[in-house]
Formats: sequence, C-alpha cells, structure tokens
Amino acid sequence: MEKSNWNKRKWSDGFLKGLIYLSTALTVAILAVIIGFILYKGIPGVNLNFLVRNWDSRTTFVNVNKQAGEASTNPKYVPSLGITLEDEDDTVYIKEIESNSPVRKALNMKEQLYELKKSDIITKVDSENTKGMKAEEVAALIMGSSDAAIRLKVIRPGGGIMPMLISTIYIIILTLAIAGPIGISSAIYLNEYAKPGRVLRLIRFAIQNLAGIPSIIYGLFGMLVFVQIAKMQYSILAGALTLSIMLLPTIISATEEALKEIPKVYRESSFGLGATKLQTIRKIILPGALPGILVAMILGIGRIVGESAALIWTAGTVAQIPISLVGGEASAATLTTKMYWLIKETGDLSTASSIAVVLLILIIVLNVASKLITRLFLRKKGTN
Amino acid sequence: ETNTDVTPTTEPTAEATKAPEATTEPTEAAETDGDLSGTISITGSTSVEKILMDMIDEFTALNPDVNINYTGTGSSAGIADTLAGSNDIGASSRELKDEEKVDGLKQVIFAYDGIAVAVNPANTVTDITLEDLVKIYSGEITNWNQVGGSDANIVVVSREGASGTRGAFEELIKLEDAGGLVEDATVLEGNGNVQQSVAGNANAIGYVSFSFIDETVKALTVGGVEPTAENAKAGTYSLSRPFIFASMEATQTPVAKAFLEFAVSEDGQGFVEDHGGIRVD
Amino acid sequence: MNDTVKFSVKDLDLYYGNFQALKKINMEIYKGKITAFIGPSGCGKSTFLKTINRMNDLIESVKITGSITMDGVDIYKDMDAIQLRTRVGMVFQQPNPFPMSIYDNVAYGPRIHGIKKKSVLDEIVERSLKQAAIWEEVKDKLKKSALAVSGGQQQRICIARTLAIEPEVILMDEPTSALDPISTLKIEDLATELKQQYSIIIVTHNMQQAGRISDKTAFFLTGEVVEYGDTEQIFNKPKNKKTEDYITGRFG
Amino acid sequence: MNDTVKFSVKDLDLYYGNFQALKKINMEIYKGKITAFIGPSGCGKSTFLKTINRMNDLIESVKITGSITMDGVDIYKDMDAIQLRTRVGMVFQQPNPFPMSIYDNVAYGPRIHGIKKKSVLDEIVERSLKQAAIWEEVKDKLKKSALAVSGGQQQRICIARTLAIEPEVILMDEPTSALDPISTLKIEDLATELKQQYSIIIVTHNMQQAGRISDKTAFFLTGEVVEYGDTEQIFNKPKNKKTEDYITGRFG
Amino acid sequence: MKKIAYKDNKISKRSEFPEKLFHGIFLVCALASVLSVIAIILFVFSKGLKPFFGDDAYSFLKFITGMKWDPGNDIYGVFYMIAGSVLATLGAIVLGVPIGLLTAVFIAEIAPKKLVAIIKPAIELLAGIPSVIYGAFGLGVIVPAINKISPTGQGESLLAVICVLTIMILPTIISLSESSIRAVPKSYREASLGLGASKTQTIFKAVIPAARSGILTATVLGIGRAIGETMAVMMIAGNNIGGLPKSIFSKIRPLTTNIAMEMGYASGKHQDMLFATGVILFVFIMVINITLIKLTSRLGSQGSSS
Amino acid sequence: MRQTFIAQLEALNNDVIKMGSILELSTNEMILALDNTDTAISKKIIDRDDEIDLLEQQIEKDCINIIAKQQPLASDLRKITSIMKIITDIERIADHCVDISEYIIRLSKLPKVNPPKNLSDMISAMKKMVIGTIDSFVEGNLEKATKVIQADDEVDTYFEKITEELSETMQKDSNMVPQCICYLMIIKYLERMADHATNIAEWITFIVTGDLVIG
Amino acid sequence: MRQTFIAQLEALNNDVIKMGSILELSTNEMILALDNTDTAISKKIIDRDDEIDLLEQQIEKDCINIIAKQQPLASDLRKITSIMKIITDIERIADHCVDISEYIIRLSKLPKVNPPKNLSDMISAMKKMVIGTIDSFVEGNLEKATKVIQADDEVDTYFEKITEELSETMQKDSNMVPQCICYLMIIKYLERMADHATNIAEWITFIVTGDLVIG
Ligand SMILES: Nc1ncnc2c1ncn2[C@@H]1O[C@H](COP(=O)(O)OP(=O)(O)OP(=O)(O)O)[C@@H](O)[C@H]1O
Ligand SMILES: Nc1ncnc2c1ncn2[C@@H]1O[C@H](COP(=O)(O)OP(=O)(O)OP(=O)(O)O)[C@@H](O)[C@H]1O
Ligand SMILES: [Mg+2]
Ligand SMILES: [Mg+2]
Ligand SMILES: O=P([O-])([O-])[O-]
Repeated sequence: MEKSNWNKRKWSDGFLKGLIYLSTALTVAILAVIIGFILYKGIPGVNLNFLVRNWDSRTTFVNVNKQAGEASTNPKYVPSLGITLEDEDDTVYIKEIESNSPVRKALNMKEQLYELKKSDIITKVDSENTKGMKAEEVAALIMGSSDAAIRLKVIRPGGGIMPMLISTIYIIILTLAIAGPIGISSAIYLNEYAKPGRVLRLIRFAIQNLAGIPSIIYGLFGMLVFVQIAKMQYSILAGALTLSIMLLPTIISATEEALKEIPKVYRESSFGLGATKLQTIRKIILPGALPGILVAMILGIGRIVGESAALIWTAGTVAQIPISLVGGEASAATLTTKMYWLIKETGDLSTASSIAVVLLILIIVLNVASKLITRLFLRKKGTN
Repeated sequence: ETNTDVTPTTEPTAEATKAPEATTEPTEAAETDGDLSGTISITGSTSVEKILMDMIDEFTALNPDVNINYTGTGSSAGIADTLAGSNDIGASSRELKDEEKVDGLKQVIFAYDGIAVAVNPANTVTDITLEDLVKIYSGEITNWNQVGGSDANIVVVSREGASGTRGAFEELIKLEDAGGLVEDATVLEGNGNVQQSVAGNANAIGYVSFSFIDETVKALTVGGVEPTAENAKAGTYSLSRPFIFASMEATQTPVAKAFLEFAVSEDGQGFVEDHGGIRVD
Repeated sequence: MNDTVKFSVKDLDLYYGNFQALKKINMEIYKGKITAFIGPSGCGKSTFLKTINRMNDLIESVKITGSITMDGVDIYKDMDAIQLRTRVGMVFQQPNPFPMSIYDNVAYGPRIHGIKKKSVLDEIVERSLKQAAIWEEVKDKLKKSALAVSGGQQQRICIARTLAIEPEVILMDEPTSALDPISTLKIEDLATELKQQYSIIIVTHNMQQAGRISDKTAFFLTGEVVEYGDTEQIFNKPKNKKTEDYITGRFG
Repeated sequence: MNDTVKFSVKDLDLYYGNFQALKKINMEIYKGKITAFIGPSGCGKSTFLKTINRMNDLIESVKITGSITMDGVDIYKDMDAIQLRTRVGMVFQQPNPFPMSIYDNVAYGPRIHGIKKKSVLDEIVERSLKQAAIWEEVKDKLKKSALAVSGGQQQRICIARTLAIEPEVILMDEPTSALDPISTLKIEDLATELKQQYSIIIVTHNMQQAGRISDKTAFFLTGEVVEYGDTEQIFNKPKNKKTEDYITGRFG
Repeated sequence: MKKIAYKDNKISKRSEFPEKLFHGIFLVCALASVLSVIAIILFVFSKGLKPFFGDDAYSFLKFITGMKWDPGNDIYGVFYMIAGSVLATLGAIVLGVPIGLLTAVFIAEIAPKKLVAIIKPAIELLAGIPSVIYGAFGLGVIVPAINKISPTGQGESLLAVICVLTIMILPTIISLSESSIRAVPKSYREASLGLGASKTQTIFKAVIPAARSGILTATVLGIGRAIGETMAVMMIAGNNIGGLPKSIFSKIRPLTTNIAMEMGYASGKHQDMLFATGVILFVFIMVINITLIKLTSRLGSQGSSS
Repeated sequence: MRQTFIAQLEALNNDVIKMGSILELSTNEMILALDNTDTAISKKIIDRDDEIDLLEQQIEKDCINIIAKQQPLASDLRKITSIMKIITDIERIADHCVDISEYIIRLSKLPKVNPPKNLSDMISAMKKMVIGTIDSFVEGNLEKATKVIQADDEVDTYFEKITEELSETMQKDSNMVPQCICYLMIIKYLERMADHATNIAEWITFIVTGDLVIG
Repeated sequence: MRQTFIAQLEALNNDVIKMGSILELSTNEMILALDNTDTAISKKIIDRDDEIDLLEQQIEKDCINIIAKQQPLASDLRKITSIMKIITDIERIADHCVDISEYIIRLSKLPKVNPPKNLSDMISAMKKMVIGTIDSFVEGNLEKATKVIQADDEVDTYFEKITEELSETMQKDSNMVPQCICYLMIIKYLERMADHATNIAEWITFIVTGDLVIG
C-alpha cells in the first residue's frame, strides 16, 4: 500500500509505544516511591526489640533474694544481684545479668516467677525512687540495703509489636477456620452440585454482592451485630466473624476457579469408572484443586492482614495478646489497625512505617508462597 | 542498648518509661490492693489514653491479677457503652451531656485538660484572642493578616463530629453562637492527625490536648495567657475541660471501684501531671 | 459370528429440556462386535452413547423415555447407575488421564471399588496396561505422571484405566479425534484386538475409521437412526439415500 | 501449466535456540499452484510455513541461515517483514476471527493499511467475502459477531480477511483440522478455486487432503524435505522409501 | 484371567446417605453467603433507615440533598459527600484506567520476560499493600506535595484523594487487564500480524478490543474499590463538614470517610445516620455490582455464538 | 457437496462415454468394411485403436487418482471400480474390431466368397449389444443392461450356426478354406465382442444395484 | 504400522495366488486332456470353473472393501487396482481352459485325427507364460513379467503356423474340417490365454514400477 500511509503508521506506532512506556514508567515510579517512602521512614524503627517486645511498657514489683557476691571495681555492678546497671535520661536500667543471678528468680506480688531481663528499668528500690539517679547511685542503694530480700519496681519497656503480630495470627487462624470450610463447601456446592436455576442465581448474586460491599459496611455490620447485639464486645471473634463473611466471596471464587480448572472430563471419567459423586470429589476434584484452595487461603490471609476498616470497630485497637474469644480480654489490634490507630492518634508516621515494613515483608512472603504453590502444582501437573 | 533506642519518640510508652514521681508507699498499696482480681473494661475518649495507660500499668503492677482493657472509641461511644452496660468504665474528655446523665450513672472527674490552640512553628502569630478564635473557626476571619500574621489563608483544622475535644472546644469558644464551624474546615480524626496536619502546614490552625504540644507545633497564648496546667487550673486559661470516668453504680465491680479510687489517688494523679494534664484537687 | 444381543434399545426418546436430541431409537447392539456411530455434528451420537452408560443422568434437564436393556435387564429401571458404569466403561475424545501417576490412574477404578491390596492392584494394573498394548512403553515409568507421555499413549492409558474395572462394554467417543494419524492407527488396532473380549461402541467423525474397524455401523441424522447394518453394506451399498449422500460426501 | 517460480528457498536452516528445526531446505515454490506440506507431527511443516512470511521473527530464540527469495527478492534481507506479510497472507489451524463483527474482521486489514473510506471498505469486504465463497451466507449479518457463525464459516471469513489485503500468496496451516468433514470439503473447494489467482501453500496432516487439492507436495521428516514433487507422483509413485512408508501408513 | 470380586453388591449398597448428607452440608454452606447478604441488608438498612421514620423523623429528602453534616446541630446532609465520592472515583478511573491498561500492555506484550519477572510481583505487591499504608503515603508524600501547589494552602483535597485512589486501583486494573490481555488467544495476534499489522497496531486494534470485557470488568471493579475505600481516603480528604467541592483542590468528605470517622464516637441518632450513610454507599455499590453482572453477562454472550 | 470430486467423476464418466462412442464408430465402420471387404476403412479402424488405448490408459490413471485422492465410497466407488473394468472390455471390443479388420484385409487378398448367411444377423445382434451397453452406461439403465446380457445367447447361437455353415462350406469346397478360416476367426471375434459387451453390462448392473455378478 | 490393513493386503495376495494355482492346475489338466482327448478330465476342468469364479468375486469384493475402508495409496493402491484387473484375466484364462475343454469333448465325439504339429509347442509356450505370470506375481518379479510379455509373440507365431497347417489339412481332406475347426478354436483360445497372461504381466509391471503399460 501507499508510502504516505506507511509513514503515518510508523509515526502513530511510535506515539502509542511512547505512551505505553510512559505509563509503565509512572506505575513503576509510584511503586518505587511508595516502597521507598515506607522503607525510608520505617526501616530505622525495625529491629529485634520492635518485633519481640510488648507494645506498652509494663510495670511490676518484684522481690529478689540477694546472693553472696564478690565486690567488684565496677561501681555499676551489683554483686548481690549479679547485674550491671547503666543510666540514661534520668532512668537506670539493667545492662547485664549474670547467668546465676537471683533476678532470674525474681517473684512478683503474687509470688509468681517474673524473671528480670536486660533493659528492664528499675524505678524504685524498696521504697526509694530512683528517678534522676545515676547507675552507681542505684547500685550503691541496692548494696546498701541489708535485708536478705529486696523489692524492686521494674518497668519493662514496650515499643514492640509482638501483641499485634500474635493477634493478627489469631485472627487469621480464626477467620480461616470459619470461612475456609464454609467457603470451600460453598464452592463445591456451586461447582459440583448446583443446578442452574433460581437458587444458584440467588447464591451467585449474593456472593457477587458480598464481594462488592466495602469493608466499612462490614465494619458497621460487625459492630452492630457481633459487638453490640451478640454482646461479644470488641473481640477477635467478632472481628473474625466479620472478616469471615467478608472473605467468603474471595475464598469461594478462588476455590471455584481451582475447581473449574479440573477438566470436566476428569469427572466424567471418574463417573465412567463407577465412582460416586463424593468419591469423585474426594479423590479427583479436591486433590486437583488443593493448590488453588491453598492459594485462596493465602489470598484470604493477605486480605486479613491488610484489613482495617472492618476490624477497628469489631476487634478494637488494644495492643494486647487476646486470651479469650469474646469479651474484654479478647479485644485486639492487628498490625494494620494498630498502624492506623498510630497515625490517627499520634501522627507517628515513623513507627507506622515500621509496622508497614513488617506488613510489606509479610505480604511479600504470602505472594511468594502462593507463587511457589502454583509453580509446584504446575510442575506436578506438567511433564515430569 | 538503651531504652531510647527501642521506644520511638512520640509513643505513649516513651512517657511511660519515665518513673512516676509518686511518693506513696507502693508496698502498702500493694499489700492492701494486691488481692484484687478481675477484669475492667474501659472504653471511650482517646484524649485520656496516655494518662490512662500509665494508670493502668501502675494499677496492674500493683494488682497483678487485675486485667484492664482500654479501647479508644471516643467519648460519646464510651459513655454510650457505659449506659448500655457493655463496659465497666466509660472515659470522656468532655462534660456529660444532659441526656447522658441518667440515674445511677456515677461520674468521677479525674483530671482537667487544657486544649491548646496549635499553629505551625513557622507562624509568626503567637497570641490569639478568644473572639478571633471564634471568628476563625466560624469562617469570619480567613486570613492570618487579620490576626497579625502574614498574608496567607488560614487553614482551619477541626476534629470529627463526635470528638469530645471538639465538643469541649466548641462549647468553650461558644462557636455555636457564631454560626458553627466553617464548612470548609479540615476535619481530622484524632489529636495526632491534627497535630501532624498543623505541623505540616504553615498556615494551619488546630486544637489539641495539651499533651500533644511538642516541638513540631506551637501553642498560641489565648488572650495573652500561656497554655499551662497552672493557668488552666487557676482558670486564667479559658480552654480547659474535665476528664471523666463514668460508670454505673449498680453494676460496679470492686476492681472497677478500686481503679476509680486509684485514679484520684496521689499515685494516679501523678500520671495526670506527667502528660500535661491538670490534677483534680 | 456370534450374534448375541448385548443391548436392546426400544423406542428411545431423549430430550434436553424441550429439545429432542434422540428420536425413537430402536437398535440391537451385539456382543463381541464393534459398533460404530457416524453422522454429522450434533446429530446425537454422543448423546446416545452417553445414554448407554447413563452418563446423561448427570445432566439435570435430560428426560428419557423408551428402554435400553443390557443382557435383558433394563438399565434405567433395574440397574444402579454406578453399577452399570462399572460394567460399561467409557473412553473420551480427549485423552484425559488424571493428573496422577500412570499406576494410580489405572488403579483408580479398582480402588474406587474397594480394592486396597497392593499385590492385587499391581496385577490389575499390569494386566490392563498389557491389554491396552501400552505396557511395554510405560512399564518403567509407572510412577511417573500419566500426563508426561504422548497423546496417543495417554489415550491407551485411559483405555487401560477403563479395562481395569473389567467392563463388559467399552464406549468410545471419538477416541482418536485428538490424535495424530499414527496414534490413531494404534488405537484402531487396539480396538480390533479388544473386541475379542469386549463389546465396543465407538462414535467417530471419521467415516473411513468406522469402515476400517467396525462390524456394524449406525448412521445418525438429527437424532434419528437413518440406517443401521453391517458396516460393509453401509459403506458399499447403503439402502438409504441420506446415508449414501452422507457417505459419499454429498451431504449439506 | 505456468511454472513461474514464486519462492526460491536455498539451504535454509532454522534453529530454535540449539534445536535445529529445519535442515538445509532447498525448494522452489510455484506461482498459481497449491503446494502441500505433509509429514508427521513436529517435522517442521509449520516452522517452514512461518518462515515464509517471517512469522518466526516474533520468536526470540529463532536463528535462520540460508535464503528465501520471493520473485527474486530476498525476503529476509531486502524486504520489510510487515510489507512481506501483506503480500503473503496466512490462514491458521483454528478459525480465529477477531471478536468483532464480520464486516470489521474483513475490513481489519485494509484499515490497518490506512483505508478509511467507507465505500472503498464496503467494496473490499464484499469482494473478499465473495471470493471466499461466504458472501451469500453472511451478507445479511455483516454487523453480527464473526464468532456467531459456524466453524467452517468462520474459517472462510478468515480467508476473506486474508484476501482483503490482496496478498499474492496464501499460507494455510492445517486450515481444516478443526472443521467437520463437510466444512473441510468447502474449504478445499475454495482453495482449488483460489489458486487461479493466488499461490497457495498448505500444511496438512490429512494426506488425502494434500492429494485432493495440491499440485505439488513436499514430504517433511525431522526438519528435512525428503521428497518434493508433483502430488500425483508423490501419492502414486513416491521415489523415496520413507515417503512411500509414510504415505502407505507404514511409518512409526 | 482371574476375575476380581468387586462387582458384588457392595456398590449399590454403598449407602446413599453420605452422598445426601454432604450434598446438604455443601448447600447449607453455599446459603451462608445469601444469609450474610440478607443479614447485612437487614441490619444496616433497618438501622440506617430508622431516623427517617417515627416521631422525630428526619426528612430523607433533606438527608439526601443536604450540603452539610453537623451532627452536633442535628444537620445530616450527604449530597456533598456523594458528589465527593463520585468525583473522586471518576477522577481515579479517568487517570487509573489508561495508565493501568497501558502498563498492562507493557507487561503482557512488550516487556522481556526478565523485566516482567520484576515488575509483575512488584505490582502484585502494590495490590497487597494495606490501604492504611496508602493513607500514610498520601499523608506523608502526596498531601505535602499538593500543599505546595494548592491555592487553598492545603494538601488535603479531592486531588489528593484522586491520586491515592488512582494508585490504589492501579494494581486491580493492571493485573485484571493484563490477564485478560494474556487470555487473548495467540491466534488473534498471529492473524493480525499475518495481515501486515505492526505490533503496536496489533495491540491496539486486535488485542485490546478482544480483551475489552476483561478491561471493563477491571474498570468496574476499580470503581467499586475506589468508591468503597475508607481508611486511606480518610487521612487525606480533608473531610469538610459541608459544601460541594469547587475545584480539584477542594476538600471532600467521601461517604465512607463519614462513616469511619464518626463511627466510634457516635451514638443514638447520630449513629443511625452513619448507618444511613452506609445505606447510600450500599446502594451505590449494588448499582455498580448489578452493572458489572449485566456487563459481564452481555459481553460473555457476545463473545460466544448467537 | 464435494464440487471437485463430483466434477472429476463427471469428467471420468464423459471419458468413458467418449471411449464408447469411438467404439461405436469403429463397430459401425467395421460392419461396413466387412460388408464390402473394404481395406481402407479397415486400416482406418486399425489406426484408430491407439486413440482408444490412450483413452483407456488415461481413464485408468484417473480412476486410480480419484481413488487415491477422493476416497470414493458406496456408489461412487462402485462406479469407479466398474469403470476400470468396463474400459478394459471396451478396449478389448475395440481390439477385436481391429482383429476383424485385419481379417478383412486378409480376406480382401483372397478370392471373394459369399459371406456366411447368418453373418449379418450375428453382426447386428452384436452391434445391438455393444450399443446397448454404451446406452445403458450413459443412462445408468438397468433394463437395457439386462437385455444386453440376455442377447448374448443369441450371438452364441449365431456363432454355432455360422461355424456349422462354414464347416459345411469348407467340406464342400476346399478352395474356400482360407476365406472360411477368416470368417471363422471373424465370428469368433464377434462372439468375443458380445461376451465383452455382456461383461460391461454386468458391471453396469453392479454400479446400479451394487450386486456383484461375475461370470 | 497399520496391522489390520497389512493383514488384509496379505490375505488378498494369498487369494490371488490361490486363484493362480487353481488356474495352473486347470491349465496342466487341460494340456493332459488335450493330449489324450480325455473327456473325464475336461469335465473336471469345466466343473472347477465355479471355484475360480467365486474366488474372483470374493477378491473383487475384498478389493473394493479395502479401497473403501483403508484408503490405500501408492504401491498399495497400485497393487489392489492391479489385482482387480489381474483376477479378470485369470478368470478369463480359466474360462478359456473351460472353452478348450468343451472343444476337447467335441473332438472326442469326432473321428480321431492327429493334432496339429506345432500344437504341443504352442501349448508349452502358453503354459510357460501362464506359469510365468503367476510366478512373477508371487515374487513381484519384474524380469519374469517382462519375459512373459516377450513370449506372447512366440505364441502368436505358433498360432499363425498352426492356422496355416490346419488350413492345409482342411483343404487336403475335407473330412477333417470339423476336427480342424475344433483345433482352430482351441488354438485361438490358447492365443487368447497368452494374451491374458500378457495383460497380467503388464499389471505386475505396473505394481512394481508404477508405470501404466496398457496395450
Ligand atoms: N447438555 C446439553 N443440553 C442441551 N442440548 C444438548 C446437550 N448436549 C448436547 N445437546 C444437543 O443435542 C444434540 C446432539 O448432541 P450430541 O453431542 O449428541 O451430538 P454429536 O452427534 O455427538 O455431535 P458431535 O459430532 O459434534 O460430537 C445437539 O444439537 C446438541 O446441541
Ligand atoms: N517456538 C519454538 N521453540 C522451540 N522449539 C519449537 C518451537 N516451535 C516448534 N518447535 C519445535 O520445532 C519442531 C518443528 O515444529 P513444527 O511446529 O514446525 O512442527 P509441525 O510439523 O508443524 O508439527 P505439527 O504437525 O504437530 O503442527 C518441533 O520439534 C517443535 O517441538
Ligand atoms: Mg459428540
Ligand atoms: Mg504445525
Ligand atoms: O477522643 P476525644 O477525647 O476527643 O473524645
């Protein structure tokens, strides 16, 4: 065809190609900025303590039995307790603990073992406030007491996300335990049993709607029904139930995808070999769909981890490790809700970003896990 | 490793690491209260959180068998929970409204809080009169040069509709009479957001609890009066309000009662001061 | 030849909802022979085939009247569908081994029917694969995925899987249409081999294939059996004009 | 017959990475004839076909040596691939109309090449559909989706789509393997019709098809052209033992 | 040949009971979704519609057309929020769909495998990031940036919301578009190239049209995500208590934010009004969902025969 | 519809008909030549044989080609296989025309004698058969084919009669032996021609009915 | 490998060979009968013809079936089409054996005369040809087939010679005319048998080389 067309084509090709590259560059840039922002703000705050410590500091009174210890030249060393002290910003904390130190056998007010740890801050020795003292002074104070036992008021510093990590895991387990079986069963019903008709349409319509409802509405609903009407209070169960409903469509549709992947001929073959429906489901369909189901679960975990709006008003924002399913002691913040809370209440973007870093890592792990499962599955299925 | 490493700067726990100055004998307190056990659930105001968390920490240290949960849901919700019986104590950062004062509801004022008018440190304005403040929040004054600042639009930052702080603030400056909050005001959830927002915007004005004033924001003097606890307590600083614990007398547990007592005790009050609050006397 | 009737189909009508896919089918299918169904696309071949082992039961909208008897027993009234399907095996168009090892594929049927003993299973698997003329090719990789072999081999594994439940009849729905010519011939030879022991019914689009391997041929058109008779007669001297037209490519 | 050489292939080698898929192909393909490529699966038929319109350019790992000239011009050295492809149209195994209307499908090529005038397009569409012997069947539903017609019709629409760019050569890669016998015959007749105007190269698995419609046949085996000659000779009296074995089904 | 005895009555005796039982269990589970939707509608609507009935009923008209939200003074108007939500969503779609689609094109059609191996997981990561993080990002980066250019002197604005929402819907748009582009049969590409089209022409004239149903679904899902987004938006929208947005730099108060912001604090009628806002949001989402269902079924039927 | 195939069949059919009409021509001319012991016509007949041979070869090839390429079945296959047989018979009949022509030339070199009495009747019977076969092929007419088959007996009877007559003639007049031998051979060929016509008719029956009647 | 097809081709081949061996038997017996003017043997030959006819019909059917079902190509197709032709010729040769046998019976009823001098030579030449064709078919031996084709001339020469001899005999002794006519017919049949053998040899050439030599 003609030459002029030819040039016009080349020009418009180039333009469109340019747009494509531009868009991609933009997307990648955005991603880089977001990740960069999070890492820049968050990385400095991430360390072992951040991961393993409690969120809040915890004050405890302990009784410690002194031991016979040799005096030392180090004025910060307390031989009778086998610890070395250090001071900073008006506070004195334990810097080192000997292996046989009696503080390892410290007892709290209830005569329970409360082992002191490094970094624990000593704010009172017997009835003496240590505020403003130097380490040497406190050491002297302790050594000055002639009683066999000594009472210390100890503050274990917080600033860690341990409770949220654990709460998040609890909520994941609970939610999947509720939504998993229901979702998988639903998918099996829809894909294997349901006959076209009103019931199926209704169910599909319901699922599609569930999928579209914004999490804030789930939050409203969960707060109203589980927290208030069912009197669960802010609790992991209320949160998990809310999330379960929210996750149903995800799990159902991902499982259904996996089930659909199983060719119809497998079912026919199985029936053709005289298998019953249940046998076919158990022996052919579920094993075949297992990786897909696992991926569905991982997707679910991803959403649980990332969810905030539906959890804030159902599971609360308390940084504690829940010890029951309902009631006050079951209230718990996940990493994400805590992060939100942190920004809103304190404007502390740095710590929030540190949590975000942890979340990012978690999400990367989940993504990689789902990839691996899929690949493993493909390899199993493919030529080998 | 030191504790400052592990505790980021503006976090409640950072405050908590400072040893309380209380001089009461913990030993006695422990011995008298140590046999307490049970759970207390507290919901409500978020403004009281910092004070409350320290009180809880101390109280539970003294009473290891006591478990206290606090969830910051906002004053109104906290009182509503109390009325509905779904918590033990409701925390409020404002006076109870008339409709909330039902029979059997017992309120304990455990602190007063000043509300600081915060602007960006870069702002040249240092003082504001109550009248100007009302005009700014009602939208009558829109430029900083009307109150002695540079020629720049004022960015008005307020709190969400149900905030106790906002309720108290609007009440104290009688915003209602001036026509209510200007429509265009930025509304943010939580003191922290307000603080952040003001810190990030040279032309913003907001209000936060005293405890949120730090180097990132500057508190204006109101009618020439410094926003200090002393001034607030003395009544010369006009923007202050009570912090209240509300509970239903009939269903009150012994632990809850003990906690309420602790809150107004010397020990408890120590934390009030720690966080820029004003002790009740 | 041995002309025992295996299936006797009487006045069979089949509807998918309101659409009548089979119209008054009357046919006797004989033991130890290969019966081929030919006809243009959509004429009801597969439908009829599936009716024989009640695979259509799985489709909700299907309505069947008339009767099919196997060895004199009404398969719809007096026989359990699952039992029927163990007596009437089926091989499909696409080779469709399950995504398991070759061994597990062949052992699937026996296991379904409760056989657990390894030695018995081993024996069944070997016998079936031998019967399906694939033993030599796969005996060293029984534990490998059945999907890792060629299409033609897969199809023979599927046949072995069917043989493992010791059916009396094997239904094949275009078993070679997805295969290359060489694999096709292997399957054809296998079918000819197997008819000694099994009655075989095969649906095929490939007229020559029907001609090559079948003893009897039925020509279907829009749900009806237009002509049914000895394959030789159908291919050389069809009685019906429509059959002739179809066979000589003058159709449509 | 008119024996003008259209393509002249010289010492063509093609590698996919390290795997040599075509080995020293030497062949002259004639104008106005149908040339068929036959051979077992994987022997390189499609690869060679795609080499002729440089469709292989799109595959990263492909390496080609030797030369192909069209009307004396080296298609790899002295011709733009896109230009080449407008001169050498291609029809694929699966009918693959775009999910657009029939009209838009046929007008796709002309539009790509810058023709916008409705009247011109109308004319091209009608002419192409007529040439593809499908006009009568679709003229009343040109605005309907091209996917809404039967497979055989889809394939003819695809042929019309190719004709619309007025190619000189049409490559067909197993154009009927997805079609039923009746549609297959229609396409075959169409091909015979079209060779008056176009040179046609067709890959087919179906030996009889090659026999039926082609003038020349090339038999490929593991990347080599074993025998190339007049179709009649290849089918009645192949020179090479391997060709004979393949043709008579004694292969593999 | 040894006949193996598994053709006895064992099969028919294999009782029908487990089959039926499990059928029942599966059905009940499937109905859980229906139940959930009904429950959500029932509770949210009953609470959300309460203020408009009874003695001191609030005028629904006033609610739906209201330009100010001031619970303290018993003023509950949501129209300006609806406008804000719609504008923000629209903006996000207008920006996000083209960018996302073109990026998807890059990934699916142009990028070499190695690059895809980097970009794709990155975009999946983008999809997995909790919305709160986007909020933080918006607050920390976008708001200050807009602050610098905004005539209002403030960064919290419709523009900020659009930016964040655009970023948030990008992964949805990209990955759905990408998979629908990838799902376009290779044969379409071959056909187009075979007709002498260039690669770019092939992409825009053959591949994208063929993938349009997937792209549309992506768009609708993007709309759903944008309109329903809460936490990220809340931090950056400004959340003014009244007034329609006048420019891109105006603050808005999306419906979701209105709920989330006051939910914890509200009680009584105020709380009911938040549920009422939820009802409005719900209706919006329903409309989008039904559009989506209709669209996919129409496009689906268009794709196949008849 | 298989256009190409049907066209090929058509062409094949036409070729056979063409072969038949050439044969008819030769037969007629042969009769003429025999009547007048005309060497010129005889030579023409002999020359024409190549045409028939070529045609046979062509048709033979075409048949094999069609079988190879088109996979004919049922009636098509019957037709093609029958044609392959029919053309052999046509060619053979034509050959016999040539053979007779050669004897005519031989006769022309011998003293003229009266042809056997029944010869013309035999010829016309044979001619009827040949033409009958060609007609029945063209029309696919089973009846005509049957008639041809039945007519064979008539020709055989004439053959016996004429042999008798010739035997008597030779016994009577030994001078006429060479001529009589020629006539003997000619009637043998005529008889064979009728036989071949019968064969063709049988193949036509097969085409139409599908019943193989090989005798 | 197409097992079934190959087996079918094998069977077909065997049937043709079987037909050939029956023909060989008939030919040998016919020679014997002719030598001794043995009516008993002649009758046996005549009876045996049905067997050959049936076999021809069977093979004919099988060929059509194989073509219909197996789509033979190249050498396979050549073989099958050739076999279809070959069996016609074999059947025809067998027919001629019958025809000769009938003349033998006729001869036996006439006064005995000495057979023509060259008859036994002609017979052995013809026999060599018939056996040659069968051998070359069995072996697919192109050389032998070529020899058969060449041998035809020899038979033709004998035919001319014997005709001459018989002509003289009849002219000499008119009483011997009936017997001579019988011999004339017999040698005509022998000549035709040789012709048919030639045909077969030509088809065998086609099978092997793929070159159609129709004459
Ligand atoms: N599940 C079904 N529901 C409704 N109609 C069906 C169903 N299955 C098949 N049909 C219809 O029944 C008719 C016969 O279909 P069937 O599959 O038996 O044809 P077939 O002869 O096997 O065709 P093919 O050669 O294409 O496989 C067709 O018109 C088809 O559309
Ligand atoms: N893109 C590719 N990369 C690597 N190898 C390839 C590629 N395409 C084809 N091949 C290999 O090249 C060889 C020839 O392939 P080709 O597709 O040309 O075969 P074919 O003759 O067309 O076979 P078929 O009849 O199955 O279509 C095969 O071995 C195949 O595996
Ligand atoms: Mg079918
Ligand atoms: Mg190919
Ligand atoms: O959280 P508040 O104290 O503002 O209610």
